[in-house]
Amino acid sequence: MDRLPRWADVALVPLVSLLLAAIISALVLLSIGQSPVEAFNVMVDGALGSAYGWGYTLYYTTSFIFTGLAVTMAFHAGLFNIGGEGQAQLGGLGVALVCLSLPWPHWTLALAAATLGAAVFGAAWAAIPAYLQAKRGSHIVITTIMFNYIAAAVLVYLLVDVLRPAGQMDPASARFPEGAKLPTLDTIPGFNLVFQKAVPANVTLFIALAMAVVVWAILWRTRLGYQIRAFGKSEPAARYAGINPVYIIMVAMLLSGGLAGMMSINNVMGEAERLLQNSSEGAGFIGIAVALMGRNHPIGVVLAALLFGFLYQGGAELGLWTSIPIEMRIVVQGLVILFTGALDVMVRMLLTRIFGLFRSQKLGAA
Amino acid sequence: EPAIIFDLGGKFDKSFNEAAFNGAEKWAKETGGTYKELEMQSEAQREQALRRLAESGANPVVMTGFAFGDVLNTVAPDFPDTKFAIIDMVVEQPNVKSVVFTEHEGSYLVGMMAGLASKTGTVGFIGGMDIPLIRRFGCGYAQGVVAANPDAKVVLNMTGTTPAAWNDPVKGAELAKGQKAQGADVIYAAAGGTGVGVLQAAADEGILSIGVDSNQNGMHPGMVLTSMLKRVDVAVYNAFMEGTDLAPGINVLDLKAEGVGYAMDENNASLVTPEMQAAVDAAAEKIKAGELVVHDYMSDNTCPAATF
Amino acid sequence: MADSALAIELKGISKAFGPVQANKDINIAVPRGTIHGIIGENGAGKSTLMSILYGFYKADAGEIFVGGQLTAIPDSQSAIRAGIGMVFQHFKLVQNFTVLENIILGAEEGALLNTSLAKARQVLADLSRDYELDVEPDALIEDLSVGHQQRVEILKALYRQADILILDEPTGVLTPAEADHLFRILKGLKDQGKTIILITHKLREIMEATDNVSVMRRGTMVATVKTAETSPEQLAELMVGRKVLLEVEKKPATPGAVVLKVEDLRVRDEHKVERLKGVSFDIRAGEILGIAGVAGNGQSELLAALGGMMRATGRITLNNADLPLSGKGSDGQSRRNAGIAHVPEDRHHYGLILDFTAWENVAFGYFNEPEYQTNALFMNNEALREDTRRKMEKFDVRPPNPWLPAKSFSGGNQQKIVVAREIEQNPELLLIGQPTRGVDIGAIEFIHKQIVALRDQGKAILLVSVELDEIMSLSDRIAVMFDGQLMGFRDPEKTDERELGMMMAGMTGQSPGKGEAA
Amino acid sequence: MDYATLLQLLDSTLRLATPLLLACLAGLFSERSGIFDIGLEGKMLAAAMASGAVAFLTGSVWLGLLAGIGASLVFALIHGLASITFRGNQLISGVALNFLAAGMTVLVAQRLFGQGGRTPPLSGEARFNPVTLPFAESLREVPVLGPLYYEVISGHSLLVYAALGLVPLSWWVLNRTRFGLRLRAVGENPAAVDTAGVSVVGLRFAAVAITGVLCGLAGAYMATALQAGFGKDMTAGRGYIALAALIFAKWRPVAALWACLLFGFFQALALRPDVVEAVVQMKVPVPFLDALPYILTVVVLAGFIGKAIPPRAGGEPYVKER
Ligand SMILES: Nc1ncnc2c1ncn2[C@@H]1O[C@H](COP(=O)(O)OP(=O)(O)OP(=O)(O)O)[C@@H](O)[C@H]1O
Ligand SMILES: Nc1ncnc2c1ncn2[C@@H]1O[C@H](COP(=O)(O)OP(=O)(O)OP(=O)(O)O)[C@@H](O)[C@H]1O
Ligand SMILES: [Mg+2]
Ligand SMILES: [Mg+2]
Repeated sequence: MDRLPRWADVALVPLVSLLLAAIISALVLLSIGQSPVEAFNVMVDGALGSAYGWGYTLYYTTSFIFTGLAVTMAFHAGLFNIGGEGQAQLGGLGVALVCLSLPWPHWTLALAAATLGAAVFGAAWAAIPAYLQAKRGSHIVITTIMFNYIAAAVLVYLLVDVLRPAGQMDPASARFPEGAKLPTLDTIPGFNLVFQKAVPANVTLFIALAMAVVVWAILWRTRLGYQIRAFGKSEPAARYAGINPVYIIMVAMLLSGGLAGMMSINNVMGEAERLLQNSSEGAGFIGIAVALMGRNHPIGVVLAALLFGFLYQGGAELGLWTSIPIEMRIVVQGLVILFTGALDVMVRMLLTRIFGLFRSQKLGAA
Repeated sequence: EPAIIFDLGGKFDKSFNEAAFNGAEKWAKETGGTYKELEMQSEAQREQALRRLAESGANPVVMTGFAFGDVLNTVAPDFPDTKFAIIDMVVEQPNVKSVVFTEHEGSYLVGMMAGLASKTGTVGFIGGMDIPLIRRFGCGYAQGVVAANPDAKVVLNMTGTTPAAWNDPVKGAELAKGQKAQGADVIYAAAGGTGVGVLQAAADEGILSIGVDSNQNGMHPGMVLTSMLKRVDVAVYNAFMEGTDLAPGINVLDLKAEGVGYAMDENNASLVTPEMQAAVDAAAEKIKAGELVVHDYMSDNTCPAATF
Repeated sequence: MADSALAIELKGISKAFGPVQANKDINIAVPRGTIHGIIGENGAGKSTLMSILYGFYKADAGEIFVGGQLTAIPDSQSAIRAGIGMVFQHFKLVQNFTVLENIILGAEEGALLNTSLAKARQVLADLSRDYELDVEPDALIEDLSVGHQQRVEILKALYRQADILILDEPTGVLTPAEADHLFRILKGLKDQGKTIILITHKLREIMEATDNVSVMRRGTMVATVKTAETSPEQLAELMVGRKVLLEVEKKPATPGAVVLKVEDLRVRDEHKVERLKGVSFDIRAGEILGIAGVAGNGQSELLAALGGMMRATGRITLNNADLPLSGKGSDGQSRRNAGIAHVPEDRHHYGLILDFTAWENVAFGYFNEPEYQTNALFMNNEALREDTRRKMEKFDVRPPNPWLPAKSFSGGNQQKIVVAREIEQNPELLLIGQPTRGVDIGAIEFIHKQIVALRDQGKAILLVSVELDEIMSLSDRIAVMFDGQLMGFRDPEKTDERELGMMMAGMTGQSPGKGEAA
Repeated sequence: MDYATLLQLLDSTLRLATPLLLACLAGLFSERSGIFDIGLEGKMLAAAMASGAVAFLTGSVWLGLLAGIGASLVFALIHGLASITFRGNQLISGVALNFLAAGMTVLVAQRLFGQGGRTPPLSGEARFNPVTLPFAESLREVPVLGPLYYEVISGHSLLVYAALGLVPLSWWVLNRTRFGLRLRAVGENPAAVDTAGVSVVGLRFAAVAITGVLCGLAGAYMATALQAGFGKDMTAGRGYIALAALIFAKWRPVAALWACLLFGFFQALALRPDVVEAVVQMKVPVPFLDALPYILTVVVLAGFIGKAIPPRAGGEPYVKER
C-alpha cells in the first residue's frame, strides 16, 4: 500500500474521520425525525454564540484536556488506559480531602495543594493496574475497567458513610471553604470584559494548557519521554536498549493517572465546590476520544478537547431547547471513537485510494 | 415563561417526576402557556441546568427533588430577580419557595389500607434511596399498618444509597420478590422509577402493591391496592399559576391541605371494601382535626413502629 | 502445451508488495518424483513464490500448472485440493492442541470430531510406519521438540494426501542429526513418488539432497540446472550475480590484553530450559572471536546475556571489572556504560524502532550520553541530529536524511545505521550478531571493513553468525557452539568447513586448534 | 440465615445470573476466536431496547426476541468489520460501540414512544412469563428438595432455562465439533487455520455473529423477562460484569456458569444487606458487595488464583505473513 503524505496522515485522516462521524450523526438525526441543520445551529449558538456558552464550552474543554492528555501519555507507552474515569473520581477525592482539611487562607495555596492531592490520588488509583501490568502481565485494559467500577463503589461508600455531613440527604461532601474558591473567568481581569456573568470556566483552564506543554516537553524533549515512546513502539527493542519496562509502565501510568486526577480541580474545586457522586461525568472516557482525535499529540488534544467541549455544551443545549435527547452527544462521541480509533485503517485506505487516483491522473497528464 | 427541572429518573417515571410533569401540563392546557423543561442526566449537571434556565429568562424555575437544595442555595443569590420553587427541600433564600409534604400522613393512610387488606399479616415497604425523607414514608406507613392490625409485621427494604436507587426497576422487582418470599402480600413502593419494577413484580407474583406520588392504580388494574398521592402536580401547578409573583417561604402541603392522600378509582374499586375505606377515611379526619398525630421520622430520626 | 510429466510448472509469475517487486516474471518447471532445490539470497523472493503456489498470496500475473493442468490457486484450500502441501519456515501449529487435533484441523470428516479423530489416528499410524515419521498422536505441540513439530507439519501435508511437498528452509532450526533424519524422510517420500520442493540457503544441502536446482536473484529466476552438473561455486555466482569473493582484506591480528572474560555463563529461557550450559572464553584487545554454529544452539542467548537483555549466572569481567549478570546493573544501559556495544541479530525486532526517525534511532540505547543532553532535564535533539548526519555520511547511508523514519530505509541501509551507531560509540567490546543478514554484497563489504577497522584500533569483537564463510573470513579465532556449549576453538587458518561442520553437529573435530579458553 | 431466605437468595441469583451468563457465553465465542469484545454491554443494551420496543409494538415477545437479536447482530457486525476486515483496534471498537448503543437506544426509544427513552410496560404475550416446571406444585411439600425445586428451580422464564442449556451446548460445540476445533484454533494461531485452507475471516465473523445472537438473548431477557420493558441504560454495567466473569472462568463454558452464578449471587446479596449482616455479624457496606466481582476479577488477573491466560491470538488482528 502506498503511504500517505505526512500532512495528510496528521491532519486529513482525523478530519475525514470527523466528517464521517458528522455525516452518520446527521443521518441519525434525520432518522429520528430531526433536522441536523437546526440541531447544529442550536449547538453552535448555545456553545459558541454567547459568553455564557463559551464559559461552559471552555469549562468542559478544560476537563477534556486533562483526560485526553492522560490517555495520550499512556498511549505513547503502548498502554490503553481506560481507567481515566476512576482515576478522575479518585482525584476528586484528593481535591475534597485537601480542600476540607484546612480553612484555606487564599485560593492559590488551596489550588497548589489540591492539584497535588488530585494528582497523587489519581496516580495512586492507576498504580495498582500499572503494577499488575508491569509485574504480572495482567491486561491493563481489563484491570482499569475493573478499577473504574471499584472507584465508583469506593466513592459511594465514602460519600454516603464518611464524607456526607450530618443532616444532608444527597451523597456529597460538605461544601469547600470560601478560601478554596477558584477564580472563574468572569473574575479575572481582562477576561471579565468578555465574561460578565458567572461562568464555570476557571483558572484551571490555564493549568490544563500548561499541562499540555508539559506533556509535550516530557514526551519529545526528555529522556524519560524518549524511553516511554520507544517502549510504546517496541517492547523487545526497548529491552535491548536497556529501558526498564517496569519503570516505564509505572511512570507512564502514574503520569497518566495523575493527569486524569487533575481534571478534578476543574470540576470538583472550580465548579461544584464539593465532591459529588460520579463527579467526572464520563470525562475519563471522553479522554479516549480526545486522544484519538488529537492523534496523541498535545496540540491535537487541546484542539480535540475544544471540539468535545463544544459538543458537550452544544449537546446540553440540544437537550434544553430541542426535543433531541441529550444522549445525542454520546452517539457522536461513540462515532468519533469508532472512526478515529477503530476504523482508522478504513479511512486511511480510502484516502490512499483517492491520492492514488490523483497521482495516476498526474502521471497520465504528464 | 416558567420552567421545570425534573430530577434523575426522568419525567416519565410514572411517579414523582411524572406528577410534576402532569401539573405543568395541566397548567399549560388551562392557560395555553408554554414552559421550558429539562431532565437531569447526572448529579454534576444540576448547577448548569439551574443557571441555564435562570439565564434564559425563565421565571419561575421549579425543581423537583431534595437534591437541588445545595446548588439552589448558591444559584438563587446570583439571580435575585428570578423566582425559584423547590419541592421536598427547604431552602432559605429570599427568592425561593420551598414546598414540602407531610408524606408520613399519606403513608399512614395507605399503611392502614395495607394492614386491612393483608391476609398474611405481613406487608412490605420498598424505599428508593435510603435518606430520612424516604424513612418518613416508611415510618408513617408502618404506623398505619400497626394501627389497622397490631399483630402485623412490616418488612422494610431500601433500594440503595445513591440517586441511582430512584431508577432501578430490576432491583425493585427482586426486592419485591424477596418480600413476597418473606410472606408479604401487600407492598408499598416509595422509590420513584424503581417502583415500576416493584409493582410489576407484585403483579407477576399475584400480590398487591401500593403506588406512590402519582395515581399508579392503573398500571396493573386490580393489582394495585391504592396509591399514596403526593400532589407534586398541585405544587407545580400552583407555582406556575403564581408565576413571577411566586411567594417565597416554606409551604407545607399536608393532609388537610390535600397535599397528600390516597387514590381511589375504578382500577382498585374491587380491592377496597367500603369498610376499609370508612376506616381509613375516619383516620384521615382525625389527622386533619389534629386528634391523631402521625410521628414524623424527620423530626427526631426515630420511628416508633419500625426500625430501619 | 504443458507437460504432464511435470508436477508443477509456473509461468510468468509476478508479485509486488508496494514498491518491492518480490517476484518478476518467474518461470520454473518441477518434474514429477524429484527433489527440486531453490536457492537465493535473503529477500530474493523464494518464500513469496512458494506462498503464491500454496495460495497464500495472490500473484499479480502468471499461470500455475499442476500435473499439466492449468490450475487456479486463489487460496490454500485450492492448493490442498490440487495435492500441494507446504511446511513453512515458521510452523503453523496450534501450540495447545494435540498432534492429532493439529493434523485434522481444516481436513475434518463431517461436522463432529470423533470420527475424524479416529480416522486420523489410523492414518497417522500408517504414515509413521511408512515414512519413519513417528510422533505421539496425543502429545501437545508445545511439549514437542522443534524436529518433532516439523514432522507434524509434514504429516499434516501427507494426511491431506499431498503429492507435492514444499519445505521452506526446513533445516534452519534443526540440529545436524535432525536435518539428516529429515533428508532421509524426504528421500523416502521421493521414492514413494512424491515431488518435493526444498528452499534452502545451504549449498551443501542442495548438493546432497536435490535432483535439480533453481537459483533466484532479486525477484527473478536466473537459472535452473541439474544438481549433478553444477558446483557450489557456480551456484554461488548465480545467486549473487558475480564472482563471490568473501575474503576480507585484513592484517594479522595483534592481540593485546584480555578485554572480556566469560566464565561458566549459564542462561535459562522463560520456560526454565537451560540454553547456555556453562560457557567460558575470553577475548583480547584487537581480536575478533567468531562464534559458529547452527541457529538456536545458544548463540542468541550468549549475545543477549552479554548485552544485558537476559538474566544469567556465572561471571563476566570487562577489563578486569566484574559485570553483574542479574539485578541492578545488568541491563543494556549498564553494559553500554561499561563500554559494550551491541549490534543485535534481529535489527527489526531489537536494533531499531521502525517508526522512529533515523536520528531518534541513533540515540537508541545511548539516550543517556552526556553529549546528547542540553541540561539535566532536556535532551539536545539538535546535537543528536547533527551527529546522525555525520554518521550517516561516514557510513554511506542512503539517503543521508536524519528525518526519515527507519522503516523507509532498505534493509542494508538500516543495518548500516545500527552498525554506525554502535561502532561510533567507540566501545571496548563490540557484540555483533548476523552483521550482514539480508544485506547486499556492497554493504556486506563495507560492514566487514568497519569491523576489521575497529579491531585494528585495538578493540575486542565478538562476532556471531550462521554464515560459516563470514566467520571464516573475519575471525581471528573461531569457537563453535553446539547445544549451549562451546565445542572448541580453532584457528581459521588451520581449519576448514568440514571440521567446523562436524563440530557444529556436536562432534569434536579431529585436529586440535589453538586458542583454548584460559 | 434460614432456609427460606437462602432459597429466596438463590432464586434471585438465578434470575440475576442469567443475563450475565448469556453475555458471558457470548463473549466466550468471540474471544475464543481471537476477537476481544468489551462491547458486550452495548450489544445487550441495543438488544434490550429493540426487543422491548418490538414486543410492545407487535404484542409478540418472539418478534421482540428476534428484533433484539437483530439489533445486537448489527453491532456485532460493525465490531467485526472494524476488527476483522479493517484490522482496527478491538478494544477501541468495543468502547466506541458501547457509547453508540448507550446513545442510540435512548434516541430511538424516545423517538418511538416519547417516554424519556423508555418503552411502555409490556404485558401478557409481549413478555416471557414464568414457566412452572412439571410437578413443581405437587413436589412442593417434599422436605428440603421440594421447596428448592419449587422456589429456585421452577418458575423462571424460558430464557433462564435456555441460558442454562447453552452451557453444555457451548461446551459441546467448542470441544466436540469441527466448528469448535477451528474456532479455538483461530483464536490461538490464525495462521494455522489459514494455511490449513480455512478462512480466518469467515470463522471470526461466525464467532462474532454468535456473540451477537447470544448478547441479543441477554438483552431481550433483560427487557422482556426480567423486566417488562426497556429503560435507559438498563443493563447497568452487566456487560462488564460478564466480561469479568469470562476472565474469572478463564474462557471456559462450564466455569463461566459458576462464575456467573457467583456474581449473580453477589448481586442478590447486595440487595439484602440485612442478611449479610446477620450472617457475618458485621455491617458490610453495600458498595463493597457491588464491587466484589470486579475485585475478584482483578485478583484472578493478578494471577493469585491460577493464571488467566487469554487465547493467544486474542486482540491481534490477523495479518498474513510467513
Ligand atoms: N508481506 C509482505 N509485505 C511486503 N513486502 C514483502 C512481504 N513479504 C515479502 N516481502 C518482500 O518481498 C521480497 C521477497 O521476500 P521473500 O520473503 O520472498 O524472500 P526470500 O527469498 O524468501 O528471503 P529469505 O531467504 O530471507 O526467506 C523482500 O523484499 C521482502 O521484503
Ligand atoms: N515489508 C515491507 N513493507 C513495506 N516496505 C517495505 C517492506 N520491505 C521492504 N520495503 C521497502 O521497500 C524498499 C526496498 O526494500 P528492500 O529491502 O527490498 O531493498 P533492497 O533493494 O533489498 O535493499 P538492501 O539491499 O539495502 O536491503 C525500501 O524502501 C523498504 O523500506
Ligand atoms: Mg523466505
Ligand atoms: Mg533487502
